[in-house]
Amino acid sequence: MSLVNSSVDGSTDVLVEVTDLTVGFGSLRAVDGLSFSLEKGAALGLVGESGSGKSTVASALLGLHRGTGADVGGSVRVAGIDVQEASDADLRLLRGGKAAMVFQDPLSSLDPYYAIGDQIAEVYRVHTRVSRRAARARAVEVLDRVGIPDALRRSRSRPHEFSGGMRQRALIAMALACEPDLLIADEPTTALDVTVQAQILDLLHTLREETGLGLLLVTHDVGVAAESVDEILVMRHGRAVEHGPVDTVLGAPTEPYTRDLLGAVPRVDVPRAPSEASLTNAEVVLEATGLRREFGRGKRAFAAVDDVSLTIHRGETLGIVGESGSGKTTLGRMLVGLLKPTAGEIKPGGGVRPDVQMVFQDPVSSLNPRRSVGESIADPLRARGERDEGRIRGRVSELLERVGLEGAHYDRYPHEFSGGQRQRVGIARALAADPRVIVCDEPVSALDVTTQAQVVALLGELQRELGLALVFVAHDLAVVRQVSDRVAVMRRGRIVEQGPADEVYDSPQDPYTKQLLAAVPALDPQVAAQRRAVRRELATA
Amino acid sequence: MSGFGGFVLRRGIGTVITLLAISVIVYVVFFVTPGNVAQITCGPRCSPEQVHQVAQQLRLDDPLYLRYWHFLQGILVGQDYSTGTSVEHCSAPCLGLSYQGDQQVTQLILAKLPVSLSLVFGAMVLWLILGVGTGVLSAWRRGRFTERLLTGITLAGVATPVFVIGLVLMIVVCGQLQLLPFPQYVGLTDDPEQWAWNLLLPWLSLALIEAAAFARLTRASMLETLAEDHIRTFRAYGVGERSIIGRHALRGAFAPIIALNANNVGSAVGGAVLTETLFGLPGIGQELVHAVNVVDLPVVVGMVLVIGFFVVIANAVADVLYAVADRRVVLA
Amino acid sequence: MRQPSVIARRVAVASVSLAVAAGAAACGPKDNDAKGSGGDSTPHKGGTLTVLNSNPQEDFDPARLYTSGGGNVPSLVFRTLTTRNRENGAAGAKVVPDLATDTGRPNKDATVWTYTLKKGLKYEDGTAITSADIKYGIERSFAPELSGGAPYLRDWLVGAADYQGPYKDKKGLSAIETPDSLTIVFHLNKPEGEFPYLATQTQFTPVPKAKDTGTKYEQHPISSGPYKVVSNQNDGETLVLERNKYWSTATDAERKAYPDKIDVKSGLDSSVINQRLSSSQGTDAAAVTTDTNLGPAELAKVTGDKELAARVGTGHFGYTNYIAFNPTVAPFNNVKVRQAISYAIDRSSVVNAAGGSSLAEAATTFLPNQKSFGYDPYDLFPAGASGNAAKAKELLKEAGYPKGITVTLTHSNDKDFETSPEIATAIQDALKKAGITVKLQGLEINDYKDKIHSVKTEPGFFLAHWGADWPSGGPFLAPIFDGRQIVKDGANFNTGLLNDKSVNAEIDAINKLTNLDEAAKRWGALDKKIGEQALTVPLFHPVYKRLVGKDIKNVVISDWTGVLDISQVAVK
Amino acid sequence: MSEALVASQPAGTDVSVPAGSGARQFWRRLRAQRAALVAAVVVALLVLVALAAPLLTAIEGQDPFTYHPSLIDSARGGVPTGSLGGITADHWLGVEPQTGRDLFARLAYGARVSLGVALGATVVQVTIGVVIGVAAALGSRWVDQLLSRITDIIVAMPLMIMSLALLAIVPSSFPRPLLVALVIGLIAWGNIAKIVRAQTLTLKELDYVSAARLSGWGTWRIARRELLPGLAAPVITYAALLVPINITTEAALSFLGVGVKPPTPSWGQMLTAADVWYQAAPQYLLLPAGALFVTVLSLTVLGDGIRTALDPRAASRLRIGTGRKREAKADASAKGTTTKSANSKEASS
Repeated sequence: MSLVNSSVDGSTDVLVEVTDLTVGFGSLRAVDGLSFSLEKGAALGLVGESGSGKSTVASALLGLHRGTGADVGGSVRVAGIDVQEASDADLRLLRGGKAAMVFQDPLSSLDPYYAIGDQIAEVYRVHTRVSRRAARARAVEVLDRVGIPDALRRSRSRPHEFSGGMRQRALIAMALACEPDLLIADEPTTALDVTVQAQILDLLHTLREETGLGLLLVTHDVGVAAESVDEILVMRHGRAVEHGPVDTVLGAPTEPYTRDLLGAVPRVDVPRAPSEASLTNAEVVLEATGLRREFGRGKRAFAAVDDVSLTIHRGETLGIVGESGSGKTTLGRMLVGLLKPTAGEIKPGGGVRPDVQMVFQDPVSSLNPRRSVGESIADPLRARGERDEGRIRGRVSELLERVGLEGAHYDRYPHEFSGGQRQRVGIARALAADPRVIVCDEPVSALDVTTQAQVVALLGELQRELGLALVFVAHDLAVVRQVSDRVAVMRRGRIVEQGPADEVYDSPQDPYTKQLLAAVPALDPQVAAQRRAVRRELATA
Repeated sequence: MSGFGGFVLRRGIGTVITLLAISVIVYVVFFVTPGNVAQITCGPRCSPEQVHQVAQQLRLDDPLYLRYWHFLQGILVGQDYSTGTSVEHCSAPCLGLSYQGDQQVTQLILAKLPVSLSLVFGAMVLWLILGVGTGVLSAWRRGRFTERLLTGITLAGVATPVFVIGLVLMIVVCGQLQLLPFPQYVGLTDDPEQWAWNLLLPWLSLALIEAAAFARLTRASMLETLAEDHIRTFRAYGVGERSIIGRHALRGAFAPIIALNANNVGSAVGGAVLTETLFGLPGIGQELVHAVNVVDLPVVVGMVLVIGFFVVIANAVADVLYAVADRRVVLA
Repeated sequence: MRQPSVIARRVAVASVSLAVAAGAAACGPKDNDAKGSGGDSTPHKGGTLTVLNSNPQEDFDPARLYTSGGGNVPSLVFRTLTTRNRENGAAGAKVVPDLATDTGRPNKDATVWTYTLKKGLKYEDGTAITSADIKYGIERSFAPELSGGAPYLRDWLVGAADYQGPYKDKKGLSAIETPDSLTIVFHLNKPEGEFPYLATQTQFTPVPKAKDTGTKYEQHPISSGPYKVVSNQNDGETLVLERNKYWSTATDAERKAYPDKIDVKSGLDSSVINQRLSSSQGTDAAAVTTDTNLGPAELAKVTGDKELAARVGTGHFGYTNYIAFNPTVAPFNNVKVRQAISYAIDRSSVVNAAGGSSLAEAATTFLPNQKSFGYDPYDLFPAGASGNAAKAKELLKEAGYPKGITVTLTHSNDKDFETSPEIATAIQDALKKAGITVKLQGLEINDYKDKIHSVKTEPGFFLAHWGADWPSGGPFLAPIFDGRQIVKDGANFNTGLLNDKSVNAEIDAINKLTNLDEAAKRWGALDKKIGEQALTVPLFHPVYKRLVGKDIKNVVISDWTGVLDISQVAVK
Repeated sequence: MSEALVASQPAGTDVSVPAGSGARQFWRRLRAQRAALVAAVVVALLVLVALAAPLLTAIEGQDPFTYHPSLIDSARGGVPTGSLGGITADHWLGVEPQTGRDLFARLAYGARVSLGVALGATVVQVTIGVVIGVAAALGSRWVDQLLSRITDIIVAMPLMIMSLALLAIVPSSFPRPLLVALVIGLIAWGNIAKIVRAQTLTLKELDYVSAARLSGWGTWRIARRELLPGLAAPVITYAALLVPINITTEAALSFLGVGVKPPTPSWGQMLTAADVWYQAAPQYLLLPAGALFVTVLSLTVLGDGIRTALDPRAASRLRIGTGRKREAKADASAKGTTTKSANSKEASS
């Protein structure tokens, strides 16, 4: 205790001092003996996969575990306040006043019912005795500061009237309102499109440059951390695995886990070994021409997919990449037949029934929680008229084993599996129908990078073995490059660029493709700085 | 604004279809209901000849479709009727004449409606205060004794029929404690103070029954909101618990409360039969039950249509309010 | 008449199957206990009387009202040729002159009745009342638009059967003559010694033709009585009556009319009415009810409270609740079965179900237990208080049912404690001892009435009741037992389908009598004679107990109505 | 009472994708809630009392139909003569005024009718509601329009009035408790249909339903295997609310004179007869009122418990009402999202 006190008295520039922090929820230890410190104006990245305890640390800095029944040990000092010992009132002063937090999902992190300006003003008034009117003025000021155009008018809008990036800017504005010393950003860009993510990261960068904010960035994305921080702390199972300057940790990792983590991160700039299929110009298995799909009626009608034509060959992977709202999921659903096109047609190559199956994004919602996984996988078999239980079980076990699970898992329920395993179950179910084409709709975006790599590897393996054609729909450019022979870039329902993966990635023709590629965070801080410069150019151009 | 115009138009058409369907159902159902209408109207000791005369007078011998057509005609163009000494006109929309009292149904409704509306809207204020208040308290004190007590009390309201609650309240409050007069409807325009004073007990009885649903809904919505991410945001910014509960959590409960409230208000206009009966309030529900008992078809149809109208309108209003409360919703 | 709404449920309202607005006969001695609790019991003029009722006065047209003796509230507005004597007890069962100078002058065989109006009679607007107005009032009651009254005029007046009222038939009824403005003569198609009783009904009230507004007349009927209608809201739900300054005690010996104003508030729940009367707060202190009796629960409470008990008025109306048999339906075609049931009946449990011994008196006669009906206390099938099971079994054995029988009792589902499920279950329980298994068939009230009053659908064994149109055996026995009153294609009340020549002849003979005391004796004897056929099992006669507000004075309860006479009540 | 039954609850529109599944998890989570357990025990006891009514009354030595005129004071309206409403060793809860029938026996037999009618009506409501709701959600636009309109009509019809009319139409030979259950069930299914429709609309957008369609199954099979289990949580929760509402509806119908007929006892009928006796014989009123209260309370608590056990995400939250749907997935366009919210709204009104 006395030690810590002296360090504050000693007017050192320590902003955050965490000593031997443990946080337990019942029998689970989310954080286990973590120590680190952060100086004023510095930036630290907490990097780890899900369950590593990184977000718990962020909450602990603001004492958010108080009153929740969590078991917190060790000490946490932020801006001179002992978070463990502080009174409720002092804690409220800390929260938002000295250290402000930016959350992952900007939509759900704002109250949907109040205007954004009012929400910022409310927070401001908690920490500063000012009139309502002055608080509103301050809200407009910070909104303007984070680059929201026409801030006065927009401050009266509610969160749903903002785009995702705007919302995140608004949250950052809220954080800035009380001029805190520390900004804690918990996965601030995870829910955003890659171009928007780049803008937000740039904003954070600028703010740090201009105000000298300390930054604690919590992220699962090594690339995001590389772009934004000076130091990195890699976490796993609640403990620190490796801690050091960003160059060192990313450039020359000493711990095997860090190496694995980095190895699993897909790189946008590394070409993929081309598959045989793409070389041999195999037969066409699916052909779509002039696809169009509208939603809504009357004035509210809009086309999610507009005049899209594709061909898919046996054994190849077609990557479809685009940001949210680009229509890529709609396109995927039309390809498998879950949605009927408003116009255009889809026909199987060579007149054979296409047998298109799908692997879904969300491993939680894609399996019926009330049925055993075996039953779900057996569905296509039964639907085709197979009645022999023994044969069904045999085939399902075979499929389970094929995707890296155990045949005995037949009777288990989805919740007994991890995310990656569920995705494997989803793949097995798709395979059960003996498809020629599988449309994978963001199959790995909900998974941790290491799991992601394994699932991607599995898909590749299956493709080679079974001669499957894959349509790989994703927003992550790096993953798409990793798996695709050919790539189509979608924007606002249209394909803006289509071609062999290497061509599209290495010499993009369409300005939108260029913009996308420039937005991808780089692992190398130097490259990141270069990209930032390119983005500025593109933005001003 | 064209969106709102379209909404009104669509709802308008929907309302008309619903009401027409309801009137047909009522006609058919009451056509097969036992009870010799002419005999009831004429009196038990009327001779067969007299009964026949009355039946002719009331067009009871016409086939059902003709009677229904006559009813529709009345709505569209009105209808003439004889008082014996003169011919009167019941102007469109005319819902016909009561078999029993020769009163115009429209006038009967106009006479009864203020009572029902007074009862329902007054009770609504009370049940919102009681229900939402209780809900907020129990969301705040969740898991503690206060919450259990409040839950128990509101559920007692649900579990006890109004004819028990109302009677006991009346005997205790008006009879023994003499705090309030025995309820007797006084028109709002005649004497607003007496109006409120007399209706207080009926309001309370009705409100006690409805409050529980609102308490549960409020509590549930608030707890749901409290578990949402944006509450965490405001906690992380040092916003106090009072403001979190009162400003953010409660705000999240508005929309569902509005929906439930509209639903209840709409159906209580005709549904508060027992409250009206017990307290002797001459409202729609009481009149309707009476009309059913004497198979007074025009009155039954008219009243049921009015009630249906209120339910439909209440829901439309709820949709609009809901869209105002939650701007993310579009009217459809 | 109107059916009391289902809602006015808890207490049996004094609605005779027929008479709505008036009640019944009196209890014995003049009850001092019914007097106001204040020291000065002399009634004075002035003040406002409040009437708290459960059923609205939906009909306020004299043509449509079905009353016994002119009704209670209606008789404040409508004077008739004759009226009931406003006195306590048996004296109150007498008919006395009202507008007329006497109770009517019959010709020799009582087929022509002549009345002379008093002089100086005026309506509320000061115009004179003429005999032509009385004739017009009666003619109106024949209009289908204004149906609802008692059937006697149509049955008795010469050539009235097909008459459709003055709106359709401008010629009018030739059976009524008005030789001058004060004289009115009625020509009947058969002798009717009880015509003076009929002349108490509201159809005999004068209606000025110029003021007739047809079906709208009830909103403002022209008063001939001590009060006029100032306001009538919601079809009789709230009525305000104020003094008619053209009425005078000089021409009206019957109505006292003490209060200046009368407020009638109805549509109230019966338990609320009784609670309000017992609390007697504010204007309720000067309140009475003309349609709500004390129920058993309220009686239990009131009897424990001296102050309240002193404010209870007790009366008897000529009324009988009974079981009816249809002798064309097996096994009730066997008189022994009917007798067996008569012996088996446990009247004490039926009385309990009807509210206990204070609210119902066990009945062994069809005629009510009052002198004016010619009451003869016979008990042809003595069942004692709780039934004679042995005798019943014996009779059943004789009838060929040694192992007992199973029968279906039809009743209504109304909560009136008369033909209602409570009474039916009590009978079910009571007959069990005699080996008679009763199945219950409860019908909705309209269905029930349709069924029991149609010769085509009449069940074999059902609950029924009958009330007096006036306190005499005639209207009590004739509709139920006169073979010529069997209606084949309409509402039939001769449920026993009795068409016995000797009975018919005796009815005709009694009707010729104009000496009503003599007639009463013969009605009593006839009742006993019919009783031998066991077509009905009399169950009980109701007793009416009603509370009055604490400031009410001069409570008069006649044997005619059985309830307090509102025209006699004072609040000061 | 009518007020209670018209008090419809708006639709719950959140989609639960319960993490857990299988009966075992359900029981484990249900057992974890003490209040729900106690409520379950109480409900079980009530059902047991109802089922064992003949046995229990035989132990007491009474039946619900026999009159005991000696135990009441006829001159005082038939009030029970003994103390505490005539409680004796023979009559555990006293006797009924006016008849002297045994109150314990009537209460026990009344439980049969009240619970039976309420459960029967609930089964009818749930069956119709689920069929109509699912058909509307899965059918074509026209089917949906038609069924939704019918639902609107049902909701807009005054329940009491239609009950009065329907109960009068059916011949009296039809078993009355069954009839009352049927009538309540046939008239008051509108809200559950709305809830089910909204829930199904959201469920059918879930990936696992799409996956089942890709497997080649038809609509019927998907409805049965994939949708119905997902509807269980909201439907069971709502049904637990409907049961007490239906009990009070039966009481209200008794009050209006069209409920179950004497001598068959039901709590509603007892309440109706007893309310005027509250001053003269309080226990006559308090017994059925207390029984009703305990039933409603325990069913409500149990319903909440079941809900929590079925959907742990809602743990510690009671839900009757509308939940705002979380904004849709990353790829949903802005317009798509608003339309979805509108759907859920539509269903809740």
